[in-house]
Amino acid sequence: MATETTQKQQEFSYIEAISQALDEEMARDERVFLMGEDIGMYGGAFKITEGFLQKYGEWRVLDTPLAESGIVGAAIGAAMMGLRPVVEMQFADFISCAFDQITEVAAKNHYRWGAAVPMVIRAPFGGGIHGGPFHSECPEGWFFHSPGLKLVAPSTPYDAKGLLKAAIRDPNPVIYFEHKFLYRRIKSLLPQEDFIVPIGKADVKRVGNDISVITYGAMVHLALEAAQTLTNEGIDLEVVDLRTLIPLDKETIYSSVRKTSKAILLHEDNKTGGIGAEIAARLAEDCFDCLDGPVVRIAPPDTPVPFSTPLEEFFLPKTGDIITAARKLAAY
Amino acid sequence: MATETTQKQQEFSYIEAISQALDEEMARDERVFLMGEDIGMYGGAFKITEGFLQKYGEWRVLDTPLAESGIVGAAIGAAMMGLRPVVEMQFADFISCAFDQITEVAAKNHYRWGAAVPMVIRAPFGGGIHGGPFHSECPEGWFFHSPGLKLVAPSTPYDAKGLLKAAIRDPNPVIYFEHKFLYRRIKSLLPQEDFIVPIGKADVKRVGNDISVITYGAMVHLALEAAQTLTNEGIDLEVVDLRTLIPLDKETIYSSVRKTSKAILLHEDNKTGGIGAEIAARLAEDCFDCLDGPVVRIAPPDTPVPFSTPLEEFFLPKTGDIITAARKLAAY
Amino acid sequence: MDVAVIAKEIKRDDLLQMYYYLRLTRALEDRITALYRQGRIVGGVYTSHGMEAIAVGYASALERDDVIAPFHRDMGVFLIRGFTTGEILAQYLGKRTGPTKGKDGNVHMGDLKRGVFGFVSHLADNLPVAAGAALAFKIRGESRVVFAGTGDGGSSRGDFHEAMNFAAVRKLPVVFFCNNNQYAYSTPLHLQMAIPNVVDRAKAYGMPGEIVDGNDVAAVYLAAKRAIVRARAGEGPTFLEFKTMRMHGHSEHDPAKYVPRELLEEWKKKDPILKAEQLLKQLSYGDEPYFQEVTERVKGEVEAGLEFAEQSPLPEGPEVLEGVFAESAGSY
Amino acid sequence: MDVAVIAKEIKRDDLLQMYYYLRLTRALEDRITALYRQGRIVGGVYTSHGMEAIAVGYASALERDDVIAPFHRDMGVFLIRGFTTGEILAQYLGKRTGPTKGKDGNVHMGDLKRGVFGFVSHLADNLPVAAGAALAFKIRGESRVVFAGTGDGGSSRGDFHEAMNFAAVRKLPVVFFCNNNQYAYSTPLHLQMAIPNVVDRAKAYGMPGEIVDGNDVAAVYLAAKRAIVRARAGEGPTFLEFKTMRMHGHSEHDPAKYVPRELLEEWKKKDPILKAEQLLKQLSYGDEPYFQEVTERVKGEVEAGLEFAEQSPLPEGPEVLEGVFAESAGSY
Ligand SMILES: Cc1ncc(C[n+]2csc(CCOP(=O)(O)OP(=O)(O)O)c2C)c(N)n1
Ligand SMILES: Cc1ncc(C[n+]2csc(CCOP(=O)(O)OP(=O)(O)O)c2C)c(N)n1
Ligand SMILES: [Mg+2]
Ligand SMILES: [Mg+2]
Repeated sequence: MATETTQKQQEFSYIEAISQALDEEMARDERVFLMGEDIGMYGGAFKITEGFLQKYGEWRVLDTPLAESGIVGAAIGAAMMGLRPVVEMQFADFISCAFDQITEVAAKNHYRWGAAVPMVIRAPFGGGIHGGPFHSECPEGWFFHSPGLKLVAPSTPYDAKGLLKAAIRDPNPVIYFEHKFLYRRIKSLLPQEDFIVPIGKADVKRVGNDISVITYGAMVHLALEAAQTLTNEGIDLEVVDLRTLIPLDKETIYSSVRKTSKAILLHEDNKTGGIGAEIAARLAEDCFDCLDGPVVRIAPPDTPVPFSTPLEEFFLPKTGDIITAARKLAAY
Repeated sequence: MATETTQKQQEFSYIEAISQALDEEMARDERVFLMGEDIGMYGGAFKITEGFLQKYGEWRVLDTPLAESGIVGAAIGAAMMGLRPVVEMQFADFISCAFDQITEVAAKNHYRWGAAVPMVIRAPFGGGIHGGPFHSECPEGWFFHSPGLKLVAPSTPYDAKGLLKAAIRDPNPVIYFEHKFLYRRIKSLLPQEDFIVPIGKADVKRVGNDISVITYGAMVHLALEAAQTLTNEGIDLEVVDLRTLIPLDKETIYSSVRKTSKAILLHEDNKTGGIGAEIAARLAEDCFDCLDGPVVRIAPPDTPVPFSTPLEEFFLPKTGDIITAARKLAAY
Repeated sequence: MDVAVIAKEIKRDDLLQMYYYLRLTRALEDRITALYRQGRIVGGVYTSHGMEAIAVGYASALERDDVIAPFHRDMGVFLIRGFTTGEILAQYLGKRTGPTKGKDGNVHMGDLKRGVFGFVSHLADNLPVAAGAALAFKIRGESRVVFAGTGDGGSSRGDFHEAMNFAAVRKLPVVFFCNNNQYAYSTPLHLQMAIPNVVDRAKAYGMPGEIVDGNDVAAVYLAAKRAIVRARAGEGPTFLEFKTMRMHGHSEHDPAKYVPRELLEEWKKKDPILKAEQLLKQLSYGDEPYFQEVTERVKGEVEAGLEFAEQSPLPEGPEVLEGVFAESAGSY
Repeated sequence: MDVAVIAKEIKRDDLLQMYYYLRLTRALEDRITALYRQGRIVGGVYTSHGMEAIAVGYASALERDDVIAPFHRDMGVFLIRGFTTGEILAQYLGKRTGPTKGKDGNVHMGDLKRGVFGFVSHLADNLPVAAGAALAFKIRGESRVVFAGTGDGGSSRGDFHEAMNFAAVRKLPVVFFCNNNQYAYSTPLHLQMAIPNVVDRAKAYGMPGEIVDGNDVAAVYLAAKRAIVRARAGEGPTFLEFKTMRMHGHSEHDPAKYVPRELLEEWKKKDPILKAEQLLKQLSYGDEPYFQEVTERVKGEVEAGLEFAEQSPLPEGPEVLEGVFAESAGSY
């Protein structure tokens, strides 16, 4: 009974991991501060910063006007002067309003005139919550194309905490894609001591020999589920969790595919122009000889995220899709 | 002498082709009108609409305030009511300011609630003109990811004219990427009668047997140059000009690669997240068996477009890059 | 409002009809809230509870061929424009018979035939779009008007600025309004702006502005009429600030503990339905039995609508793929 | 301006130094223009010809640890902040010794150590960034101030609105200015805004505003001082409209035929250097021989700078790849 309690105390949800990372980084480094809509008094639309205003005061937890471009721009300015802003998008979808500041100012300042922009944008993304076309987007594909940005997308509480800390400590602009669907759905033990998950390192979430499923975010859990089912059929999936989308961890990806010779690229982002395309291209370029079959992409169709339940279910990748694709590929 | 004059009269530059398309469509259809910065009195930064204000009046050629988001938004509204707006970005780079309107409103309105948005955004893009990081961008990669948009990028006066007409007549939002470097550098004969180049159709600009170079925009001419040089070595390039980036003409691409078994994807857009990635992925997926070698991408490195001449020269793909890659691939 | 003025300026039938729509809005939204609490609604619910007079007032002041870009608390608009309670409830249940066929949810309904633009979550995005619709009317020489709204929160966004400015420069026939309900989600006015009234923003555009009691349907109607007359006369846009109070949480999941109880008490006394009944009594247009009768009638309409909605089919998965691109575009 | 006031409020040495910087700016930019006409400049050239008093006046009013986000006609800022004529000309020649090492061109120079933000072409983008720098000062309790500019054209952009509003809400120590030079490229004021003065926009934010003779360096200096004192005292932002006239084309390739000759004639009489000389004479701080001496002196500095720039190396191709990401971030 006593040990159970102790263990329970160390088990945290994905959303708690994010709160902890923010709290610990703010306590550790007084340059870290937060900006966003409704993050102060209200504690954020998802309650990630509940209690932060009371703890850190209104100049480190800023409730802002409804103006994403202005907020991100202000974060850039504060970052250049030496602070470490963390901006919350209420939903990742609204990042489109700040697109210009992110791609033209934040991404290019260091390259153009040597000004580092150490800031983080937290973007709660992804579907499965009946959010419809404006509250379910996976906008990461918009940002592959802007050199100077780093993009991360954790799938577990451990990675969520470690990557957010790493992002806050990074001297570059980092977009942190946190998957809303995972917030309260997964839990895991977190170390008590300070730790980071380095940006740019993928993680093999399941070792396997037959097919590499390369994925990130909520889809990691689908891949693990599919792997479970497929063991009975003797198909052994390796699940590579990218964790960082830019810069890509080519080594981990290539060494997995060199071993398995087969790759499934799985994401919740629209198929065309998703990170799956980039990885397929790199495999076809750098790892062509190690491929023993087509590179299969599993991703939603090229449509906005629909609202109604049967539509969203059809839209989102399913465990069954992975199983079917893996069977076909195994037989190739 | 007489025939020469007649011929000369029918030869037009890329930029003239664009002007003609606008002029003819405005004359043909009174719903067509133009909006943009300095397009009226001044005739546009590149003088594409010189004389249009006098000809069509200030309500069909609108000099707007400096506000890309507002202008694109207004075009969306006018388009929904039944007009056919054509918006000029002064440089494609500034389209980042209108990103939200394009991706969230224009792209999604028809899917969400059935409202067609028949509009065109003209985006003068690309480098080679010493424009630096803010006047040389290839932003097409930002838009692959927004279902509901069509993207076209002509490489010749013929395609420039025909695609712009097709874009204006299309019931959907179309981003028309016109390459600034080509404006006054290439000429060709144009038919006197009305014609369009259909959206969604690639064009084989040179038939060849050994390697497919799949490209668009200014790079088409580089590929043709390289092909010329390589004939002497017995390497026969096929040059596929995509013309339309979304929706992709898979048939033409696949049938070329089925023939040659080898593909080079060439673009001026940054390598990561460029359309080359998407095509490589589709080849690896749908055409895996027909590939006899790695899919090679030739594209600038993942940096902003640098300003100084030696830097920009290093940055941009060169004929030599294609030749080197083709030799290697031919020997594979 | 002076009762004598109202008696003179507004027809009896019009007032009675507005009362009916106030009641219908209230009944419909209360029903939706109840369904939400029962877990029967797909997605979130944002209501106009306590603010019904705004949409009912301005939509009643418009002619049938005028166009509306409603804000997200403008349920009355849909009812007045002929969206049936059945259609609307079908939308909230994600049914195929809703105006978006399940593609989008809740108040994101639109229909060009009925002159209502689908709401875009990204606040203020539809303001430039509204200006563009007005531009179409101006270009075509039609005497139609556009009515477009934002909240106090949305007025902080750049698109608000760009839309207002463009409309003023071109003297477009558009009326902009702001429902100033004291909060943007949890954010009070003083954290959003350093001005006492949102209407102060009109001066920055050379646009006349007016403060209106947003809980008084007659006042809203008459102010809207004045602005509409002005717009129709070619004198350009007007900005109306409707003072009101959000009486529920931001959405129905939000208990809104951040709103002082006293403020709610105070505003409860100014309930728009109460106010309308007082007015009707003063004018002897209506009495308690009449109010009772209307209340019963609308209840019936809501229940009939619910029956329709519940019996309606859900969309089927593959419908996801329909409608990304338009096949044709109409004129409206 | 009243000479007695100036004598009292501005030190003799400060005025003489401002005169020197006016002359240096003029000489430097005239040289750049001449080089441009000889085809020796890489890229376009935008000058402050006839508007030099703005940058010289406000930059002289700031303390060394204040920060500037200059507009694109603020050459004086760089000179006052210690950018040598050699560095600046190296920038214009695309040399490695320019502040951006050839990565960016012309006036797009910046250096955090010298408290100058690199200009972003996308007009108004640096306004939220400036607000953010001021936020950093406020958070850290420093008494530093930010000065940030736009043109009449840039004031139409949404980022202008979001920056001004945010700065006002949080009473940030930032001074915003607009160089109202009557045109945005070819677009006259009446097509940009429906207000007589850009300063009318300040009221929308609850921000004090002032109209200043932008060609009178003493007036600019004193107005800037007042706003700076206010900002330093924690009273929040001010908006300054500097009335002036663009005396050259938008950039040096633009003959600006759209500007009425008479307007230019009229403003020529108000040339800021002429005005400054009149003032210095009235105050008996300077006479013709002195002016001649300064003119000669700055000419020498420009020529020395040109020699440095011409002897400087161009960057080498592979330097393209450097600097996309920062290795560390400093505090400024
Ligand atoms: C651009 C954008 N950012 C954030 C949001 C999330 N959001 C939805 S409603 C809302 C508050 C809106 O306040 P207001 O404009 O005052 O309208 P109200 O709900 O009070 O009527 C917020 C922050 C959004 N919809 N759009
Ligand atoms: C967002 C954006 N759109 C378009 C341009 C192209 N452009 C460069 S300067 C300019 C006019 C600027 O006018 P103004 O702000 O008045 O400044 P001025 O040049 O007159 O000093 C334009 C349209 C730009 N730089 N940024
Ligand atoms: Mg509100
Ligand atoms: Mg100007």
